[in-house]
This record gives sequence, structure tokens and C-alpha cells, in this order.
Amino acid sequence: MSRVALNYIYNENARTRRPIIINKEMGNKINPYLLKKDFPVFQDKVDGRELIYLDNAATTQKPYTVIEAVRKYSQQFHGNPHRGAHYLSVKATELYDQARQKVREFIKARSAKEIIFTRNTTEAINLVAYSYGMNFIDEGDEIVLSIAEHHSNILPWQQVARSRRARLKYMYLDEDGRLSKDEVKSKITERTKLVCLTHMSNVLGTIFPVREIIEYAHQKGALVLIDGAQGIPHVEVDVQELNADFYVFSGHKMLGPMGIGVLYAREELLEVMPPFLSGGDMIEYVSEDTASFAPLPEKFEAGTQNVEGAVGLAAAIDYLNSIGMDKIHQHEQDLTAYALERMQGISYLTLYGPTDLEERGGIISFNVAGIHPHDLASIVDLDGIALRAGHHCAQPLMKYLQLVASCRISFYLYNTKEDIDQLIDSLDRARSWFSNGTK
Amino acid sequence: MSRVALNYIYNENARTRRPIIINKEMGNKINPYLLKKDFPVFQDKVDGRELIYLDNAATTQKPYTVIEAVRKYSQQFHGNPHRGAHYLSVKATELYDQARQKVREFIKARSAKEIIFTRNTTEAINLVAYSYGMNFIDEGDEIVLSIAEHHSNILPWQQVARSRRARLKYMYLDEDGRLSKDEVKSKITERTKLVCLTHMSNVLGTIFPVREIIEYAHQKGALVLIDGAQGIPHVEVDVQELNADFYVFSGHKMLGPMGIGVLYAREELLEVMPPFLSGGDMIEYVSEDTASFAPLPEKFEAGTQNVEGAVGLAAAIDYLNSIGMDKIHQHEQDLTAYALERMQGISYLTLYGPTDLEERGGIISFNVAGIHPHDLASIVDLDGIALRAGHHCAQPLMKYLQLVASCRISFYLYNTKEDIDQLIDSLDRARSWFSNGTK
Amino acid sequence: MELSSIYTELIMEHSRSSRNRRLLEEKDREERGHNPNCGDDITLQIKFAGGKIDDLAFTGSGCAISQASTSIMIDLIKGKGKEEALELIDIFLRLIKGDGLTEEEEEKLGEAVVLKNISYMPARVKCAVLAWHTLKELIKS
Amino acid sequence: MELSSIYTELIMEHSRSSRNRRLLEEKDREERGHNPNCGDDITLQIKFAGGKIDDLAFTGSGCAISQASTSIMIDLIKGKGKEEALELIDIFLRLIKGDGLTEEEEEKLGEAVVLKNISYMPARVKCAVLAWHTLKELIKS
Ligand SMILES: Cc1ncc(COP(=O)(O)O)c(C=O)c1O
Ligand SMILES: Cc1ncc(COP(=O)(O)O)c(C=O)c1O
Ligand code: FES
Ligand code: FES
Repeated sequence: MSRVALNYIYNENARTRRPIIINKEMGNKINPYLLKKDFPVFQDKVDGRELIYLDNAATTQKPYTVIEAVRKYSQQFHGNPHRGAHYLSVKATELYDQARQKVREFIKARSAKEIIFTRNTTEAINLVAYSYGMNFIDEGDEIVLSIAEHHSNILPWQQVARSRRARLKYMYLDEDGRLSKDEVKSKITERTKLVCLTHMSNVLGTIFPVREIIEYAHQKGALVLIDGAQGIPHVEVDVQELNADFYVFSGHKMLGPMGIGVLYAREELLEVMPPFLSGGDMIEYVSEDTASFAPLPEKFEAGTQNVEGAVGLAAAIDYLNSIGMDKIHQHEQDLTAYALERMQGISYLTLYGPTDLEERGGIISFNVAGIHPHDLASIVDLDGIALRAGHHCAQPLMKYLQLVASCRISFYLYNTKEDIDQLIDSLDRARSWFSNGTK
Repeated sequence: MSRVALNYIYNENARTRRPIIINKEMGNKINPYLLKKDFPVFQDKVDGRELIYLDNAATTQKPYTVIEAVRKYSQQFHGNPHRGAHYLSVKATELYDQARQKVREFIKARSAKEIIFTRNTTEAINLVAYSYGMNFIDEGDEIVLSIAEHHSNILPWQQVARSRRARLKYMYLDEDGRLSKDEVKSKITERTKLVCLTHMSNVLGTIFPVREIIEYAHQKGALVLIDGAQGIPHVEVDVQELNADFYVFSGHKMLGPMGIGVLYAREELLEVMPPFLSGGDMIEYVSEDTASFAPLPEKFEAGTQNVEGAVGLAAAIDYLNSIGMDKIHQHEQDLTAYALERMQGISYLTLYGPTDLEERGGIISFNVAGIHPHDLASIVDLDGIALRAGHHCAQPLMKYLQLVASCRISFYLYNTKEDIDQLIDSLDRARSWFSNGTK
Repeated sequence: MELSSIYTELIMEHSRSSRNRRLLEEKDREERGHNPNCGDDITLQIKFAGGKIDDLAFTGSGCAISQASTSIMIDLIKGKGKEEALELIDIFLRLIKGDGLTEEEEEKLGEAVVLKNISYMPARVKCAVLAWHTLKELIKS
Repeated sequence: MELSSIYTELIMEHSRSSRNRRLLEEKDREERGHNPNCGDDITLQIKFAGGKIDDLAFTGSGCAISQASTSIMIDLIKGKGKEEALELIDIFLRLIKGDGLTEEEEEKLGEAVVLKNISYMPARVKCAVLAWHTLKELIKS
């Protein structure tokens, strides 16, 4: 139990709307009660109830600083970036470029040219599929996915495989929801052109050994795309150290606005890939019949970009940095340990995914005996608890697990042990009601 | 002069932050001085100067109501729409659906299924190019564009033409920047599969007779895509009456947020078109090797959508409706008449585009003798005037006009005659400085 | 809202009941209905006799609401003529859409009225209406 | 900022001057430089003699800032050795980047220091540096 006992720190700063910086001296833990004060959604009752938000894998809530950054941009600095000589256009360009730099630093990319803003993870993967996949993957090549991929990291590759007559191969999971070395080695071979793997399973919470798999794939001559939608928000990522070829993620899953996502790719790859979307500012010269393209990163950003989204994402990164990704990760691990410990003791619950904390993050899938997951989600919602039920956009994994649906909770920096306690109380009530009609 | 004399109405409501509704009884004109109060950017000095914003064709400023709608969504109602049973997810779904309905009503589409949210105009056109163009345009087919298209409505078609071995044909403009009937008839023929035309030229301000051209194209068996980036914000559009097959536009050019745009397409077309981006919520069933797709409109919206962008766009539409598109258009016509009248009298100016108000809207391109457009943009910026210089992402048109660059001013509901007067004063000063070193 | 006002005793009973969950020995037609976004599906089997719906039953799986709604529907519809059945389906769909029903209409729905509160749960509407849409297809096919 | 602090008299003069705008009768090499986002371009021609830049001139078109910067650059560079020219280019690029220069460095740039304020106009930086980048290519090629 000692590893899960949170050592809360009370901090006077918390009453202001500034991100809370926890001094090392005060212990190396964050205090989610204080962090919650930075998030307006937790200040008022939501639909008449205290909000217990356990759907962070779907999307996260936003701190004041992010909301304010977007508002301020929209009120004072809004212009169409690039090409304009006037103040607002220059200012928008500057803020957009700064946001790109901020992302670069956050993921430790070599150059800002390697940061392409997209709408979300899904679009980033589609960009790679259309621009890299449709042009560099050939008949007979193999694309290797894990069976735990989100639809967004499956469908584009189904399409590439179909169009290019390549082969899709899946790496299956062991009984604990892990990818075994043997499985990796038997699927990734000299024929593999691309490996597409999620950093963390959005269903099972498994954190895959991406660095090792990338290294192995590179030995075999394959490139690797890491779907970081559930990675970046929760663990420190250094794309150079990982040596990822492509790494993609969404702003809205890391405290940022919707409508902004990121494709990181190695510069050499982006250089040889043709543009995906075309039009607007991504050109140099256009004649009636042909065009030449702008250098990176503009080459991949067609039309007016979502500057306010990028500005909001930069503010989200500032907020995360002010807390520290290591502390955030530790906090989620503590919550996960506590939740697993409590939930494992409940006989009507079935839990899915690895039990070893070393191999997983703060996403827990489970089912309640005798209650359909969608009923359960509705019932706990009556107690103000937000969790997700369904296939989590991972139908192939669900089929592999022989499940139609599961309930899923997912943590972030503002969650508390109390959230978990309340969830379990609510599960208990649901369970009695469904078993014998009492609450 | 009588048609350009604005009949300003003073309205007490203006001091509150509500959209101003001008009663018919008070005259049929809007008062831009009052409207300006709805826009925070005009409340403070920008970079130490009063802002005179004449770059509306690039992007427009946002009223409080739009900024507030986005803020409120982000603070109180944010969730990942679709599939979630919990309150925030349901609320986000509801607001997203309402925004779609609002867009449908605004452009008078038959069904909300015909409204696909995209990032911007550029992405909407790319969607059509990839999904319709790459699948339904065949060798020998012709794609007819006007020479006045924005790069976003050229490059995707160059790519389709190249991949599908189709032919690109341009309709050229007459000396006044208009499309003649003869030109239309000589280019659109039985071989034409698709006509791509901007509603209003973003360089010359020409409003093309889109209804007539659509009718003619349909007679010849061709489909028509109207690039409404400069249409919807300025004139009332009824897509059914127009009978457009595709109509696309951007939120950020009509008072809305960045990162949200719209593709309208007739339901029958969307039904047969394959998905463009894939992943996330746009599916029904997914197996390891194949997938079936969700019905419209989800089929074309992959990944987590920009709900806050859609909510902001809905607020922008509310604002525009509260004024009335007819009044907005009339106001812009009044400003254009005034500007043309004043500018035509200045010998050092060369104006481009139609002189007849019936054929044009509030975008005016010009050059100042002896001053490079980019110098001019920098100089007027020193007076707080935002205008655009360059090729306006329409290089083929510029080449056709034998211009390297031009200056461009573009009006919206908050512009005043005074803005134009100040611009002209600033041009005069620039001109004297450049001619003889005095201001 | 209260747990007990949505998952009412009647709904819980029907969702657990196996009375209408069976295969018909003799059937005229069957129809499968499915909700792609939860993966649930049911199959309805029907037997007509003398212009009336003589027997009706279902198999398949889903949430408590879909299962209860199916069972309640079967109790209501069995023995009715085609036209009347279609009318009841229509009334029910309007109930769930949140349209106000007349007292007379509510009466016609009988027990099915307990599903009224589902109209306040947009995410679950699809569950309540699954069987009814499937039946409509079945009768019309 | 003031009009006169950017479009200074010296800049206006150079932008109008035709002294350095010509084709060399004898050239060793030439290099074209262009700014895609405005469409402007210039061509520099160079003639070396005894390890020095004996003659340098330009043709092409562009804004006042690019034309002035080109003309000022030619005045500064003509007669210099390759190494010194490259050093001056480097100092100038740092000036426009907004890096603080030492007094000594500013002195080396001579008239070119008038372009300093361009560092406050990000949209026009490309204009000020066009010729200098082109010359760098030309010398190094
Ligand atoms: C006519 C026209 N089409 C397309 C666009 C591109 O719009 P966006 O950059 O929002 O995609 C613009 C504006 O830049 C435009 O004026
Ligand atoms: C692992 C994973 N990949 C991809 C996605 C898709 O992200 P988005 O919807 O932001 O494109 C998600 C989240 O839904 C996810 O969890
Ligand atoms: S959740 Fe599947 S029918 Fe209710
Ligand atoms: S605007 Fe073209 S070089 Fe200055």
C-alpha cells in the first residue's frame, strides 16, 4: 500500500488561477485537489452534481490558462498568419511559430520543421497514410499493427494495404494484454515496411515498449509510426531518444483545445513525402498546370491554420511543464495502483489489462457482472461520474478479447483517490439495484 | 453619391455586448460604429494605434458573442461527442449537432446530413478532390476552373487531373474581370465533368453569376463546386436555389473561429463518395481487414471533431443573422461604391476589377504608382491600417493580369467610410514620401 | 434524475424476463436489428394468423433498456393487427423523441410508457427504439 | 514606428539609384535569388580580380527595401576579399535577425546599418536579406 499512499501537499498559491508548482522540497507529488482549482469545469456543479471526470482518454478538461490563451488571441491578436505585413498578421504568425517551437521542445524534436500541425491524431495518421503509405509502400510490403490499435491507426492502413496490394499483419497480445518479444519478432521481418503502434492502449492501459520495438523494427529496415494520442499526455516523450520515425498526437487529450493535433516526423522523411492537402500557403510558385511547394513545415499545412488551437496547445504545454511530466505520470501511477488494488478486491468486477504497474498507465477497462456497460455508464452518470462504455474505437481488440463492450476509466492530473472511492460506491449501488432492486 | 451616403442609425443597445438589431423602421442600414463595439479588437488600441482593419478577405475579427461561446463551451460543456453516455459527452454532442443544424439553416440545405465540418475551405476542397475527383473523374474528362481561383481551388484539381489523366481548362476573364457568357459556353462542354468556381474573386472582387453557370453546367451534364470562402460571409446563399453540387467555406472568414470550415454537398453525392479521412467515429463495424462506414455526415468526419470551433461558428451565424445578410451586403456595397468613387479620382492609383457595382463585392485590388505593394502594406501598417499585399494565393490570375503583386482592401460589416478616408490619407502620405521625401 | 426513475422495477423485470426471449417453432418472417455504435443486436421472429400478429419473440443481446423495451413491445403488440401495430410503433417512437403524447395515446402504449424518461437520455434513445424500428421493418417487409 | 525611421532617406535614395543596377560587361559568375512569397527576384553578377571582388552589380525587381539593400550591399562589398565579404554578410544577417552587434561590427557595415530597423518588421526581413543570401551563394559556389 505504501506506493499508493498519496502524500498531499497543500499550497497557498492554489487559490489563484496560476498553475501550481510543487517544490521538490515539499515532496515529489502533486496535489490534485489544488490542481482542480485551475480547471473551471470543476468549480461549478455540472448538471447539478459534482463532476467526477474519468473519461480523460476520450478528451481532457482545460485549465483557465488554456481557455484564456485562446480568448486573448481571439480578442487581441487575431489575423491570418503568413504573408501579411500588418501587425495582426505578423502577430498571428509569431504566435503560431512560437507554438510550433513549444511543441518541438516538448517532444524534443531536432527542428521545428519536423512539427506539422494537424486537426487531430486521426488526421495526422491519414496524412502519413496518404503521403507516405500511398507512395512508398509497394506490393508485397508488410504493414505491422498491434491488435490494440485505435480505429484511427487501423483504417488508414487497411486502405493503403488495399490500394498498394500490401499486407496487413497484426501483433497479438498475451493474456495480460502485453506484446511479447516473440510476437514482435515473429511479425516484424525483413518484409515489414512500416510498424504502427500505439504508445499506450486506450482500452487496456498497456504501455508498450516502444523504444525497444522501434529499435528492432529499424534493424529489420522498417519505419515506425507511434500513435501517441495516449502517450504524450501521460509520459515524458523524447522523440529523438525513442528514435520514432512518426509520432502523432492530439491537443484535446493533453489539456489543449480541440481542432489541433501534431504530426512529428523525421525531416528526411517529410522532405521526400509529397504534400497531402494542397492549396493556400503551401506553395512557392503556381502556374495553370503545375506548382512547386513551400519548404517544411508549410508544405504540409494547406489553407488557413488553426492558430488559436496552436496557441491553446502551447498554453497546455506550459501548464503541463509547470507541473512536470514526471510528477503527472507518478500521480497517475499512484491512482492506478490504488484503483487496481481496490477493484481487484471486488468480486463482481472483471478487470482487463496488465496488472503489473510497470507495464501500464492510468486507463482501466472493466465489466460489472450482470450489468451491460452502457447501462453502467448511464447509471454512474446519475452520480456525476463520467466514464466511457463501448468498444472504445478498438473493435478488433475487443473481438480479440471476446468482448462486445467494456467500461473504461482513465485518469489525469486532477483525479483523486476520492474519485475512485466514489466510483466504487456508485458501482456498488448499481450492482445492488440490478441484483435485487435496492440502492 | 446618394447611393453611397450612409444613413447611420444610433442605437442605445450598442453599449451592451449584444448583437445589434436594427429595426426596419429605423432605416434599412447598419451602423458600423455601433457594430464595432461588439468586437473586442476594436475596443483597445492595437500595437498603440486605432485599428483600421481592411484585410477581411484573409480573415475576419470576432465579436464577443463568438469568443464567449467558445469560452463557455470550453469551461462548462467540454466532452468528446458521440458514444459517451455521460453528461459532458451528451452535451458536446448536442452542441455539435445544433451547430450543424444552424449551418444547414443558414445555407438552406435540405438536410443536416449534407453539412460536413472540415478545418477550412482548403480541406473541404481537398476532400472533394480526393473522394469525388480521384474516384469519379476519368481519363479524358475535363475539369473547368476560372482563372480567378484561389490556389486552394487549383492545386487539388491539378493533382486530380494528373492522377486521373483528366484535362484542366481555364475560363479567362474579360478586361473588366468578368466571365463572359461566351467564355463560359466555350469552356464548359459535354466533356466537362466538374466546374470549380469561386463565388467572389478574392483579388478582383468580381461576384460571378454562379446560379447561371451552375444551370448551364448542369445542362452539359457537369457538376459544380462553388468556392464560397468569399461568398457566404458577404451574400445570402441558398444552396438549393443555387443548385450547387458542392459549396465550401471557412468559419474564420465569417466572424467564426479558426479551425472550422464546411463542405456542403448534395446528399446523393455524399452517399456514393467513399470516405476521405478514416478512423475514429466514422465507422460501423471494423474487423482486422475491412470496415463498414457510418451514415452521413459522420462518414466524412474522422477523429475527434472541433466542437468548440463548430460552437463558435454557430454563434457567428447567430450574430450575422441578428444583423441580416441583406443589410451586411448592402453596407459592403455602399462602402465599395464610396471607395471606388474616391479611389477612381486619384491619379496615382490603378484599380483592378469590375467597376459596375452589380457585378462585384467589397474587395478592391489596386496599386500605387512607384510603390511596391509590400512597401505600401508596411507603410500603411505604421498608420494602423491592415491591408494585404501580394499575389493573394491566386498566382495564375496575377500572371493573367500581368501583375507580380497588388494591394488589396476588403470590407466587412464593421468597416466605415472613415476607414476608407484614413486609408486614402495614408496612401497620400506614402506617395509624397516616396516621390519627394516628405510626408 | 434518479436511478429508480429510469431503471424502474418494471424495466428491470422485463430486462431479466425470458418469457419473450425464444425462437418461434413456426415463423413467417424474421428481422435482425442492430446498433452499430454499441455492437448489440436482436432478432425478431413473427407469426401471423388471420391478419393478426399471432406470435412474436426475440433473441439476441443488449443493454437492460433495449432488452426491456423489446420484451414490453412484444407483450403490447402480440395479438394486434398490422395497422394497429404500426400505429403503436409510431406513438412509441414519438414518446421517446420527447414529443408530448395525448393521454389517449399514452394509454394505448400501456406499460411501454415507463420508457418515457429515456427521452431525457439522448445517448440511450437508440436502445429504447431498436426493437420498435426492427418490428416496423418486419411488418412492412 | 515612424515612416522615416524605416524608409530612411538613404534607403529611398538607394532604392531609386541605378548606379549598381546593370549588367557587367565581363562577369565570372552570376546567381539568381528569389523570394517565392512575393515573387520578386534579383540576379547578381560578379567579377573577381586578384582575389578581390572587382565588380558586382544586379538586375531584377523587388520592393524598395530589397532594392536598397542590394545597392547598399554592392557599395559595401565591392573591392573586398572573399573572406571579408563573407564576414560582412554574416554580420549583416545577424543585424537583421535582431542580434545585438558590437560597435565595431556596426562600423564595419557602414551604411548598411540603416537597415537595422527592418529587424522589427518580421514580414520584411526576407526583403533585406535577399541580396546578401544570394551573394553568399555566389561567393561560395
Ligand atoms: C476564394 C478563396 N478560396 C479559398 C480560400 C482558402 O480558405 P482557407 O484558407 O480558410 O482554407 C480563400 C481564403 O484564403 C479564398 O479567398
Ligand atoms: C490511441 C488513440 N489513437 C487515436 C485516437 C484518436 O484521436 P483523435 O480523435 O483526437 O484523432 C485516440 C483517441 O480517441 C486514441 O486513444
Ligand atoms: S447499449 Fe446496445 S442497445 Fe443499448
Ligand atoms: S516584397 Fe519582394 S523582396 Fe521585398
